[in-house]
Amino acid sequence: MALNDMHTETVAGIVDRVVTRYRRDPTCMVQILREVQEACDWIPPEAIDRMQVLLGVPRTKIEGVAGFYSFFYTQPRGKYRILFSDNITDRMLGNKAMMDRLCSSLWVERGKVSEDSLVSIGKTACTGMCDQGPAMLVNNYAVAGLTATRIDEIAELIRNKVPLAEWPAEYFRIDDNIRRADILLGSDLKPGDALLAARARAPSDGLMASNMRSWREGLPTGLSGPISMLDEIKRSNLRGRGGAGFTTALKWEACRNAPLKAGLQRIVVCNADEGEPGTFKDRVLLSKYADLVFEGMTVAAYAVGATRGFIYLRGEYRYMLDHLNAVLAHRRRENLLGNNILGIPGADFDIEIHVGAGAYVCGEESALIESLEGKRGTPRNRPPFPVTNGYLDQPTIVNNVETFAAAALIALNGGEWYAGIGTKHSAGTKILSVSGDCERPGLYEYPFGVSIRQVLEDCGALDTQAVQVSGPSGICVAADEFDRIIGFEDIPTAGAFTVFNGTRDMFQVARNYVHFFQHESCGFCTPCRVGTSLLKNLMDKLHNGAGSPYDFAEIEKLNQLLQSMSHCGLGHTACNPVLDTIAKFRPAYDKRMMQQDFTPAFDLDRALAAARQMTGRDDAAAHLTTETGGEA
Amino acid sequence: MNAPAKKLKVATTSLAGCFGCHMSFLDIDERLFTLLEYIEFDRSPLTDIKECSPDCDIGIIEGGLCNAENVHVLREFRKNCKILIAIGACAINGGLPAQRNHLPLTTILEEVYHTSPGLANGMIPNDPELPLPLDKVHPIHEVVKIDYFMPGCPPSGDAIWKVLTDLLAGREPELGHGLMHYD
Amino acid sequence: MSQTFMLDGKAIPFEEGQTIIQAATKAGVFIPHLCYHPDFKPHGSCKLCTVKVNGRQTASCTMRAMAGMVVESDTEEINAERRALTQMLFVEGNHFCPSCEQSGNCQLQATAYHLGMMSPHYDHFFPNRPVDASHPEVLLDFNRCILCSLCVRASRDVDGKNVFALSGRGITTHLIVNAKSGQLGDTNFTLADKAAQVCPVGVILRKRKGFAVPIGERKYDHAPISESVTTEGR
Amino acid sequence: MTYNLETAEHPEKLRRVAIDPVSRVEGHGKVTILLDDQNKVHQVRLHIVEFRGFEKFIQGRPYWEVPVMVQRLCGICPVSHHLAASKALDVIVGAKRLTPAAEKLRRLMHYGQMLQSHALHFFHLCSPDLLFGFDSDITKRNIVGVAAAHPEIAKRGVLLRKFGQEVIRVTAGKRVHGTGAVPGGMNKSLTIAERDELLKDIYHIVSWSRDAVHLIQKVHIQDPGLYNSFGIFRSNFMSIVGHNGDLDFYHGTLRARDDNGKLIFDGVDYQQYDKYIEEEVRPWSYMKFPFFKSLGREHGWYKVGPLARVQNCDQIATPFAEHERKEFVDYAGGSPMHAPLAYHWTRMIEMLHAAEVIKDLLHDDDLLSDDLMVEGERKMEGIGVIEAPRGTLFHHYRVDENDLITMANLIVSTTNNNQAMNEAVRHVARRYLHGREVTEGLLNHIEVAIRAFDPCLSCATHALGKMPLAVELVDPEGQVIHSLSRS
Repeated sequence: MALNDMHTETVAGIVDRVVTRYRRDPTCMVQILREVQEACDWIPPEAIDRMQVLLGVPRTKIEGVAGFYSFFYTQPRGKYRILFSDNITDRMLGNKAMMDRLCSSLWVERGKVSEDSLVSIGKTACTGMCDQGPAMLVNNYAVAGLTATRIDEIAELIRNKVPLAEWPAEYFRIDDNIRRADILLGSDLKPGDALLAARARAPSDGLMASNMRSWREGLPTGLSGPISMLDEIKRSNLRGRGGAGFTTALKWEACRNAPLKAGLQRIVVCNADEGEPGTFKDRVLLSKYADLVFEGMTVAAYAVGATRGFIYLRGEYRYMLDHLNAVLAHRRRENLLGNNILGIPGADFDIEIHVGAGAYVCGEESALIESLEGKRGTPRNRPPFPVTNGYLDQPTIVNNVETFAAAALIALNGGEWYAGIGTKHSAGTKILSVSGDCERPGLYEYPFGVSIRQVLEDCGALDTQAVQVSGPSGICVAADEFDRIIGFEDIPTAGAFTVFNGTRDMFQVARNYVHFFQHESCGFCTPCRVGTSLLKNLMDKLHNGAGSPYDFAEIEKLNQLLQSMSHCGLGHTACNPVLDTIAKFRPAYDKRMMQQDFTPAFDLDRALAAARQMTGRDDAAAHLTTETGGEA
Repeated sequence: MNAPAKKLKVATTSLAGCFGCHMSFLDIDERLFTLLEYIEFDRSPLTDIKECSPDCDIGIIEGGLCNAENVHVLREFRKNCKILIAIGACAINGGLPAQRNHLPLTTILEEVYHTSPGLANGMIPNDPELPLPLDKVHPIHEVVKIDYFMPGCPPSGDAIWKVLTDLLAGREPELGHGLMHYD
Repeated sequence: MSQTFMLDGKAIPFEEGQTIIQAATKAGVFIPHLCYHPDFKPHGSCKLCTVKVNGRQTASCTMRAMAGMVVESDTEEINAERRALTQMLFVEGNHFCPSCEQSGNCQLQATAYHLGMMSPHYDHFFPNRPVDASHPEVLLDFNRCILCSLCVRASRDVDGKNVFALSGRGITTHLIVNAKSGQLGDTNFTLADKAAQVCPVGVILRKRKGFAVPIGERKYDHAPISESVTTEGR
Repeated sequence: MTYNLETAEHPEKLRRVAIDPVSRVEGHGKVTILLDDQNKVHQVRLHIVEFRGFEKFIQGRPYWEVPVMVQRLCGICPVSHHLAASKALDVIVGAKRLTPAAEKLRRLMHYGQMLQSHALHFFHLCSPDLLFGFDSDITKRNIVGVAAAHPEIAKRGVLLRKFGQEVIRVTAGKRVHGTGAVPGGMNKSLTIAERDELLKDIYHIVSWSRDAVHLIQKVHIQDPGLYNSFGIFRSNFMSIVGHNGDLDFYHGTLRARDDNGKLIFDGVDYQQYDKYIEEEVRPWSYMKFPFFKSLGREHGWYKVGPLARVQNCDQIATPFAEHERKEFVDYAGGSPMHAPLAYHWTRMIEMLHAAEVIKDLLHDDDLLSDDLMVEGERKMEGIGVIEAPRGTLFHHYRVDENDLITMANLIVSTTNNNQAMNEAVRHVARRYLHGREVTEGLLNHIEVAIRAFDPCLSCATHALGKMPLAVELVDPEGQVIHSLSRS
């Protein structure tokens, strides 16, 4: 019996179980929906009925949230829900052939549910397996390194309705591919050491102060443990690793100094919503160095006086959830989490994991916080900023996985040590997620200041035409710029490093990224919601050979508008790939501009097809030429 | 405006429109006679010239594109007119006929020619004398480049007068409050 | 004593905590807007009210006024971008003004007039959005929804009903109704609700009253929307 | 009445000549003529080539939108559709009887339209043919040419139309596609200023209308050979007549006569129209062919419009127009006049009547009253009929309990004249083209015949086309592509 035609009672039973586990807390909406779907294969109306009652929220709120995240289904999607990663790297590795193969062997149309409502096959944004694509998600569990054989095996398993749990384990094996390790990927930190080091930096009265007395009572800098920890972070010149590069110490201090209303607490959030296509270093940090990351979070909590922590884990990394929970459990047993951590009075801190559900925009910190609160992931209006009014209006720091890992090492070895690594403006190391046209894709950790050329050499990239650094929202670097360096003073990055050799069409790269942004736009603000769709249509028009200088001008106008009017970074950067490729690979566009004069975006003759078919006519008058020519 | 050496040639047509914009054109009333000192009509429902002369200065197009013939006429105008003006809601966003756009054409034809009540004999019209319908009704700017737009359903005679006199005087046409209307 | 900031070269007084648009409106200066409404918490989604503050674009409905800030609003550059946003809203939905009963009272239309929008410019999306006529007193015509969420806020914050919400994402974002059937007729919505009064376009309509007001006496027939500030300001 | 020349026996051998588009008429139509090598005419058809699909997409829309939406089928007589729909919806909202103010305001609006539409048709569209001759210089054969040759006539035409348009504007808020009428009444009355503005000009309008009648009367009488026979055919005719048989454009009961003027039916409540009128489908035009059930397809077809109305009523309630009606009836000599060109004469008589009615209404203070709306017991179905400038217009709607339209059917004026126009066109073709070298001037004769009926092809193309098309398919070379037979 397929779960998706279970009786209401059973559905209600599932909902009861899940909702109770989450303390009937509506802020856990995303988690509740995820678990209900994992049990029911979709989110049936009866489930929403039940949640409405148990959570005491209007069904519009539940439906609004369910409708926002692309991994939630309010329509049956089959018992096996397959999503092929559609990053440009997956394309280059032939994901389309794989998808077509699976579709045809399972007799299912892409994007639709099979007639026996057993399986649905679709596409999704980059799943963070770029170094081992093509990849897919089966019921949100990652399967990488797809081959024709593997596809056929999977088709067989599905046909025989073999439960996912019984699929061969190696299907789900994900490689770390660490190619160059430095302080982070080379670290062998013993859990707790960083905290002990932090503690050792201060006399005990200060330790007490960190959480037992509010900061407003004031403590002279340098006296207390937390403050000396903050000082170390300051000395380290650590800057955020999520891409924006905000100075970590400033953020932490602002949060620590934020007035705290009675009954509220400070919050530490680890942003593991690694959604930028081409990035996958957080995946490895969490699967291999979870303790390092958690320890960094705990250090941060200690420094800012936070008592509650979250990891926002992107839905694509759902497969890591059990492992991460196990690590957390172990740290609790070791008193590295919980109350009076390591016996430090008042050092209370624990971490929960929230799993996302397919929404790139939730990588934006205020959208992430909305999602943590169980809402649609739309970026907030700012000010106020999260450091003063974040999670449930409490002072909140949101930092990248890599930032926390670095913080742990800073706690251990001190700020001076860290500041000594890298360049003057960019302290420390940066982990690059290298993928695309190279022999050795994977993780490369370098001290800041490494040149593009160096990285290309190390990863075995030949005849490189361009590198997309930091993903679609980053910058596209052409061959004549390969001596530029990775660093906040030149090319800042969240870590994506996608290599394109001379055979690649940079127009198609940009088009793929534009499709990505159109799919991920949250729809909140007009310019991004409509503009990304218009941009997509224009890129497709060029692709279809109907492009003329007119459309080119239109693209540039849209880019301008998106940058100036959009609500958040997604809209601001949505046109970067187009602007860059236009500036640096103009011929790729000129090639597409097949029309001299304005040409319709749609095929006029095809617009008559329905009427032709209905009338059985095929005479000359039953056709329309695309006057100015151009392939369809 | 002072009378020009050579009168401007103006062609007008109604594609998938109701002729309301042409009626509104006539609503410039007596000013029509003044206008005739500056322009002469070429192809237009008001004359018996059935094809655009190649040297038209201004083409005024009412109505959107709902069938193949509309597309041919629109292209004829674009080819023969220096300036093309879209007049009225239908030319600008499809107007009333475009309200069929959310329905698939096949469904409409099926309903009308096979399942609709009071039909003696069900068959889909297929005479070559009849232009085939497009699957959607399109505003004309989606198919050819349009130089100016006169919104309104129809734009008032005063609005049309304003735009035409602006053009004749070499000004960028502008409609202020009271003249600017989408209904 | 209240402080001031400069708006298009004019000194605008403001009180602590006022947003730019609030202060401007109070001072009788019109800034185009659709999702902003003086009675509700700013939303900042339509972006029509975008202004340049010290050279950087930002939504004037969410930006707090600060002493000495230099704000540009009524410039050709900004108005051109606002016009483009309006055109986007027109092609995104199905806005057939000629047969729309809100024509003449529609804030989107009036704003487009104000910005001199002669055509929607972009290719139309022509989405398929059926109407909801299930409620005895109210018709919902989603064809005209611009996702300003005023009805959402009114129903939630004033009526305490949560009749409306936004669902979907990106270009598929759409208004939903608080009933399992998805039908307004199955909700506790009434004509007296604040949410029934705030729609700036023609989505939430009182049934059987369309076209009761003659052309010439409709909200924006007498004066352009830019003159509405004087009333809103109070 | 024969279908002679409707369908050629051997189209494959024939040459095709097309008049496309038919100009100086309102809407999209074309005529195709098939000739043999001696230029003998074998087939003539007036095709309606456009469709809109109104009946389909109006389904699912709220009923109160209909009067405003449906008028956009036609920019020349929007008021007819606006009011016919409103009358149908009056029934649905249970407004059995409108307030006097509402009824009179609608009447004013409608007669204003009758005035502007008739003026437009006569002066702007047809006067070139009548004043210059059917095959006169094509470059002069238009309103511009008239303005040059007869500035005073042209100017009056423009001002007459202007006045009618102004009457519409003050009642509907707008000259073209306004909103005045709503189910159950009107949304505005006249201000004193609006009324007085119109009163200033009405007396000129009446006298100019009289002059117009006399102008066409003179033209007609001067050349009886042409005007009494051009495109002539005999047929039944139908219209609404007001109480005690008055000529009435806004409301009344259906009356039909045969070609000798004998009553076929009379006093018929139009809510019953479908019991009396049926529509035939023919394969080669989008436009249906209505006929009286009682007489059948062969003999039941009829004509509508001015020529029908003026000869169908017992009298006209306004003195000048009644006087002109008598003149016309006397000229016809007791039996009904069937000559298509007589449409022009009767059309001007109607214009005069419209002007007189407007004059009387403007002196009625009910126009200033704010008592404009009534409603009663809600119905699910309603039919509205009105005499549009071109003839009888039927609107038929069904509405569900949620107030959404579920069915719409329209029989527009021009459709009623479909067979009549084809008859006239064929007669002209036989008489003037047969065996002669086809020239532009000769082809204009065909158009002159069509124009006489003032066809509103735009109205006529509101439907997706309720009929299948050409049985025999002839390509431009005259080759038969294939043929279908009626099932």
